[in-house]
Amino acid sequence: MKDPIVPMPQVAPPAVATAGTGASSLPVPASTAMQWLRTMHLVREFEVRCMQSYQEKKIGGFCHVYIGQEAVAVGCVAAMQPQDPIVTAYRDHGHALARGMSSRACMAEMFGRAGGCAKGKGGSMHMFDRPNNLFGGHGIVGAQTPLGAGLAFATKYEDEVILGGKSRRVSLSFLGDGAVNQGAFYEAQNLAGLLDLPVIFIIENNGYSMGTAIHRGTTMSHDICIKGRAHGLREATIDGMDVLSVYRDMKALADWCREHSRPAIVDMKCYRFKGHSMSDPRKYRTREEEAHHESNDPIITLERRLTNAGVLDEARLASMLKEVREEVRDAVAHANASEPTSASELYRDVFVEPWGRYTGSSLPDYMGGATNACTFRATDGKEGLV
Amino acid sequence: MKDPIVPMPQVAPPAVATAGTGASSLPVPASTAMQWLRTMHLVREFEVRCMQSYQEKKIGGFCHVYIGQEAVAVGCVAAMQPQDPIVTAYRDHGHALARGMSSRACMAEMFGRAGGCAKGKGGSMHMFDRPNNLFGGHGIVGAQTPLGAGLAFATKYEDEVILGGKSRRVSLSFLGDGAVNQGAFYEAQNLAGLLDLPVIFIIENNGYSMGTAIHRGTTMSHDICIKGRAHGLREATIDGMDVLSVYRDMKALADWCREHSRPAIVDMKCYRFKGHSMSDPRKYRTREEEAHHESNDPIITLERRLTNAGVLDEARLASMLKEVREEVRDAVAHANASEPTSASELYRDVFVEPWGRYTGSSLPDYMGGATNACTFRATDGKEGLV
Amino acid sequence: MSAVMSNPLFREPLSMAGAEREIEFRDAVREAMCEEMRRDKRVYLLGEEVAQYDGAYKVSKGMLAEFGAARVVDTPISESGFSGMAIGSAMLGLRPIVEFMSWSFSLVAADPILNNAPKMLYMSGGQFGCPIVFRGNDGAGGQLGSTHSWSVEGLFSNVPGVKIVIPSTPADAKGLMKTAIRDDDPVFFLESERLLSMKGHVPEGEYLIPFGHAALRRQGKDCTICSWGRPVHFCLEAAEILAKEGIDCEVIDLRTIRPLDLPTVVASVRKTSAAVVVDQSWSFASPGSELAAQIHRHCFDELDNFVHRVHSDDVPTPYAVALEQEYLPNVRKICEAVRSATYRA
Amino acid sequence: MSAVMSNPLFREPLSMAGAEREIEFRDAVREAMCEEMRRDKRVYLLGEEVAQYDGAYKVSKGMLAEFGAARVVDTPISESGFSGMAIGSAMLGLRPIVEFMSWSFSLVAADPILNNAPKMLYMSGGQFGCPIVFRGNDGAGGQLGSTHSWSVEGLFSNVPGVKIVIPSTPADAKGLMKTAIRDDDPVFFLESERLLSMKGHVPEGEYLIPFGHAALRRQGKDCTICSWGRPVHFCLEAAEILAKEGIDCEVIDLRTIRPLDLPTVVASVRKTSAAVVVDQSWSFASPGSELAAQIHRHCFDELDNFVHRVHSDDVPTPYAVALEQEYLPNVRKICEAVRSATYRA
Ligand SMILES: Cc1ncc(C[n+]2csc(CCOP(=O)(O)OP(=O)(O)O)c2C)c(N)n1
Ligand SMILES: Cc1ncc(C[n+]2csc(CCOP(=O)(O)OP(=O)(O)O)c2C)c(N)n1
Ligand SMILES: [Mg+2]
Ligand SMILES: [Mg+2]
Repeated sequence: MKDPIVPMPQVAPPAVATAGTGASSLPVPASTAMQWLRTMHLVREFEVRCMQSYQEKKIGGFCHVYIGQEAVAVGCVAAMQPQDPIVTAYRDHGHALARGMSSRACMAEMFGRAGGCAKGKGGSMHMFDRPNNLFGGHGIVGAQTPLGAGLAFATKYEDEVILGGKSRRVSLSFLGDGAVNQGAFYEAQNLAGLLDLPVIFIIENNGYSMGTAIHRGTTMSHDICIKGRAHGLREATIDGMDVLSVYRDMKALADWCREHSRPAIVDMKCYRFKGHSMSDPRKYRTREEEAHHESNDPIITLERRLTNAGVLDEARLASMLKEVREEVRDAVAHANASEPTSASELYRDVFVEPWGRYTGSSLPDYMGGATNACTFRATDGKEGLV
Repeated sequence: MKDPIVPMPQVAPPAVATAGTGASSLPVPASTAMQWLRTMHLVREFEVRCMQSYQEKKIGGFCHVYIGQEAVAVGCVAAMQPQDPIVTAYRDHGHALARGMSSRACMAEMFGRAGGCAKGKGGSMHMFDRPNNLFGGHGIVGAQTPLGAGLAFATKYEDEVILGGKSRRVSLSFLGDGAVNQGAFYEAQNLAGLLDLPVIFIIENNGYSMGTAIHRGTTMSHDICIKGRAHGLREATIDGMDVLSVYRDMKALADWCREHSRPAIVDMKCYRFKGHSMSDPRKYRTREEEAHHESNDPIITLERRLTNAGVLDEARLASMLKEVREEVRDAVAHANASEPTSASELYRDVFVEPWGRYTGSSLPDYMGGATNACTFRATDGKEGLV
Repeated sequence: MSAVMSNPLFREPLSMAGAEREIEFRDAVREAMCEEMRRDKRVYLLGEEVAQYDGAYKVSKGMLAEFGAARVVDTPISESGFSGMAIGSAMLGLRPIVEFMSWSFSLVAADPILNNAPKMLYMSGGQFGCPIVFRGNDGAGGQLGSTHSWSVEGLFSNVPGVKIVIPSTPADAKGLMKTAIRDDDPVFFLESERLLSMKGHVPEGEYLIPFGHAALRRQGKDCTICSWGRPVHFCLEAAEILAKEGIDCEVIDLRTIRPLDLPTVVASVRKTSAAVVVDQSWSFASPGSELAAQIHRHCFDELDNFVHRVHSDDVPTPYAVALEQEYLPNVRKICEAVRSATYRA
Repeated sequence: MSAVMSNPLFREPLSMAGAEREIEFRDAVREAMCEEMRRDKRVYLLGEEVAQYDGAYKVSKGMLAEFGAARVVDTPISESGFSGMAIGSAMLGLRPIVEFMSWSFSLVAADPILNNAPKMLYMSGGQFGCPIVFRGNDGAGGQLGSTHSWSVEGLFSNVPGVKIVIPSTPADAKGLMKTAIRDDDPVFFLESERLLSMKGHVPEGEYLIPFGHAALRRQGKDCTICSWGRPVHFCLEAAEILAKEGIDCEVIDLRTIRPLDLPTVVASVRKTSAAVVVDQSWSFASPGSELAAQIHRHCFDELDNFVHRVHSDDVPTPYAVALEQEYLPNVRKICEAVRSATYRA
């Protein structure tokens, strides 16, 4: 995204089918759009290899792939600035890759290897990436929504209280449509509304939580934004199957939230093409319904658009796909080659400092290490004991 | 309430000041309205004596009085049928008395005596009354709202699944305006909406949760019903300072919920005249604000109305007050005379049957009593072991 | 996994039709629920995906078809809400079975399940009981990572007013589940992760297993090993290995943690003079620490060594497969503990 | 209540200005928070009624005036939401102090405080820590009834990744709170119900008390009594009574439950050969059972009797005053336990 971003039109762009031709018909620089296409392909390819690796028992536990929803993570990340914090649920590979985590670190994490982003201790559902401001991957449905409010609280606090300036970052908290029914989400929205927190709750509304169609689990599912309206949040309903829409609408919304330091809710309409996790026979929906949505594949939509705009041709696509496949193959190879997480990691990262910062001892076992030294000590008024 | 109830007019009744005269100006039989007045006085007097007894250290723990909100409990209970279950929060003396708990049992509970409704084990915040279908008194803010949904689930289930008829009871779940911010409330509303539960969530909106004015703790506080609207609930905003309004509007709402087996939310506008609990200096509001609301005392409002209607006069009021004072004085005397809960109660009511129903042993200590008898036994197909 | 079932000392039910039948743990749980739902209309099942999806782990497979949507109720992902709702319905007289897809998700429902269900009877002075069963997958072992691997008995068994059942075999699962459903108090029924697919003899007829009665899984004279749930199988494996080394272990499966069958344990330790407690929850302030303290108390004069304990390591659950295996109580750790407890290390 | 403070063996801080000053426990907690908020802008306080109302128990009195509404933040009654929010802010680098009006209300926040805060560092492979303090009123004693009387250490201490602090004196409260705030890991700071108004010497100067270092409150040779929080005072009272009977007790105040200062306890028990653990949480699977099991383990050869334990009774907390007093650990129960442990019953 080195090219300057062309400002988004405030009106809805023409639908893909009727879009004009030529690079100028695109609402963003061609190279940016091409970058997005590549990332979407990367996520898709990555997830396909995850499914394979899961079958091969290289990946364990629960594994939820993002196929079909690529436009959401890619478009949302593109609409934000790198210093804007992001937190999401367990269906998190797409967000991690879109945010810039290396596919090697991501795949190695899933393989449970030392080279993983969390040294193999987190796994598929818990992708964390500090340099890229990704605050997890969280397995408990809805739990990430108060965390998202907290990230916004912290950026606002840092900007205003510590730096003495104006709040200038916006946090994203992704959640599924099923997570809407967790009480924590309402508490988070209410807090965000009261405390003027710049956070956007993005409901990745793929219509199902596991086997439960949204209307079976959520009241008012035809107007899901009312859940935010009830807390005074700004709202947007966005076509999550079109990365250009996602980018444009999210950018506008994020700009508003940044400007006003206020929260928002997004009903991001999308569809997951695969099952909930690796062991889902998808009996709760018809193959026709799936086919209908698959015909609206966000990757193909973007490809068509770029082709119409004269930016993409068969050769370029082929080379992009080759590159992506190469990258993911390398990620798998790297993951395979990476050392299994060593047993010495078992007791590491439990505490920053097991006995606190003021003893010098650092044993992992609560039974060892303490000496009953003099318990009161004067300090020099700075840090720690003298 | 022996007299047949005159159907409520569907339009708002004329305000008290402009009400006509004569018993026919009342929307309910005069004896009913007089009964309500008596109950409201009973609650008021009861609470005054609670405050005294608390000062005298006869009552311990937390004690939250209902003064100012009497019209809510009395009007709501009147609008319901005796078999309609009710559950509420910790500010529960009013609901208990309105529902028919004897003032003796209620006061003795607060004194922690054997004669209390829960043998002194529950205390002020936990008033339970099985014969009167009062399912508590609950201390954890918001926790009673899923319970209320559950009561409705159970009545509907009993009526439909077990008895094979039509759902015919409506449950009431009272909560404070502060409880609106607990996630459990949203989960309860969503469940009620999805499962068609006949439950009415009555927000006793007295404007404060402890020292927090509603707008400081709750978004959209000018339109609190939106919290229910977000879950497809029917809604009503009711003047909780006028028992006739409460009765009329609640009756209409309950009838609708009963008819349709659907949930509703009520913004019941009221005011608590005293502090949150016994130790509240009420610095968070002005004496002017309090005076303003006190001038709208629900008891005086009803008295004025009854006087205008020619139903009440000084003598009758005096004799009613005397009777009420006598009843509460008797309740206090009874509570004082009641045995302190005996130590033998400590281990009672922990379990219905500590070792389960299939051993015969019933020791309170998990260390005793078990014998390692034959562990599998055939049964006769009815109950228990043979 | 079949060590228990093939063990000659495993107590078979009294002669009963179909005793030879082998079914999975999940089928045993389902059979118990179905039998009870047939005999008592007040019993119903609710939870996430229990109806149309047949249960995330297929425990409730087919139950919607048999009992209909009024009695097999799908819920949204609202553990706090639907737990509280079920408790309210139990107060009014229904007998709900609440499925937590995993007990790891019960933390969001900690208030209703710990503050309401176990205290209602007491707070109401005996007026309102709470006949309810909460059940679901418990413990680690499936590489589910830190948030999805709780052994909640480590937390919840501190609380009076609940009964806690942790069966280790399909047969026990059925008999204990039936007892749980008929019990008038709240019961937490913990189905150990990785056991659901275990097969075993389960009698077809109706039987109930009382709470607070341990099962003797193996007789021995040198050391008493106490456990419950999945680790019982590791204990039996370890006992076989140790037998070859000349250490003869008695293995006791407690089956319920509350109530706890101390008399059986104490009688055994008085005989063996050595004890090892194997508990897959974290060590600190766990059922394992309780049992160790109780054994010390009641066998103070008989013990030749302190009670040894095997737990999951005192760290969050790691994802990586080898780490998780090392983290859990396992055969190696149990063997080491027994050798140390019997001074054969 | 002043038994500790007037006890000659209570270790005074090194010479320090204002050591003679007596302030309340709540003031000591506030002083620690204020000192830390002055030196570090990342530290902020949030919770119900902490700002405009000065705190439900006046612990944060005046802090809004000094630090302003951005750093002393009133919240709605949304424990799960604001705990999670604070955790999120800690991941980003702030250092929140979260007040639970009572720890009894933390059950609705069990998931964020147990599943997020203590595991974030581990799950993220060391990337995101969680420097946060949760604090509030803990335990029974004020006739608050079953739902408002939790000793949450009984539940929460099972979980790795948190530090648990339970001070018994104002001086400890200050020093430990400062350590807690500077700690880079999540700390649960439990202020025992009924102690907030207790007065004691609290040095004015800055000092920190390290975690995992018990305080010897009384020296003795016949029996070691271990406790923490409010019951420490009952232990000291009991020790005086027992001294008159010729039983000389050593009283150890653990101060932190995690980490647990076992070496101090073990050294003492090796000397006295008798031990009583006094813990106001319920007995089953409690810190008390852990400590008892550990003492048995480490002092197996030295103990003359099993470790005796005094807890709150294994029932929900009753409201009635006499019942609640009987329910709690109290002087009578402690005396009985010591007499039994030392064979003088
Ligand atoms: C509190 C909690 N309850 C249940 C689960 C099990 N669970 C994991 S994902 C899921 C469905 C969530 O659906 P949704 O929020 O729509 O996200 P999607 O899978 O569609 O991305 C469930 C029930 C959980 N992880 N946490
Ligand atoms: C979960 C929980 N958090 C905090 C409290 C402490 N508390 C008791 S009452 C109360 C205020 C509730 O206000 P509201 O719901 O408006 O009811 P009101 O007192 O006005 O009747 C608070 C914060 C509690 N009991 N439970
Ligand atoms: Mg979904
Ligand atoms: Mg209120």
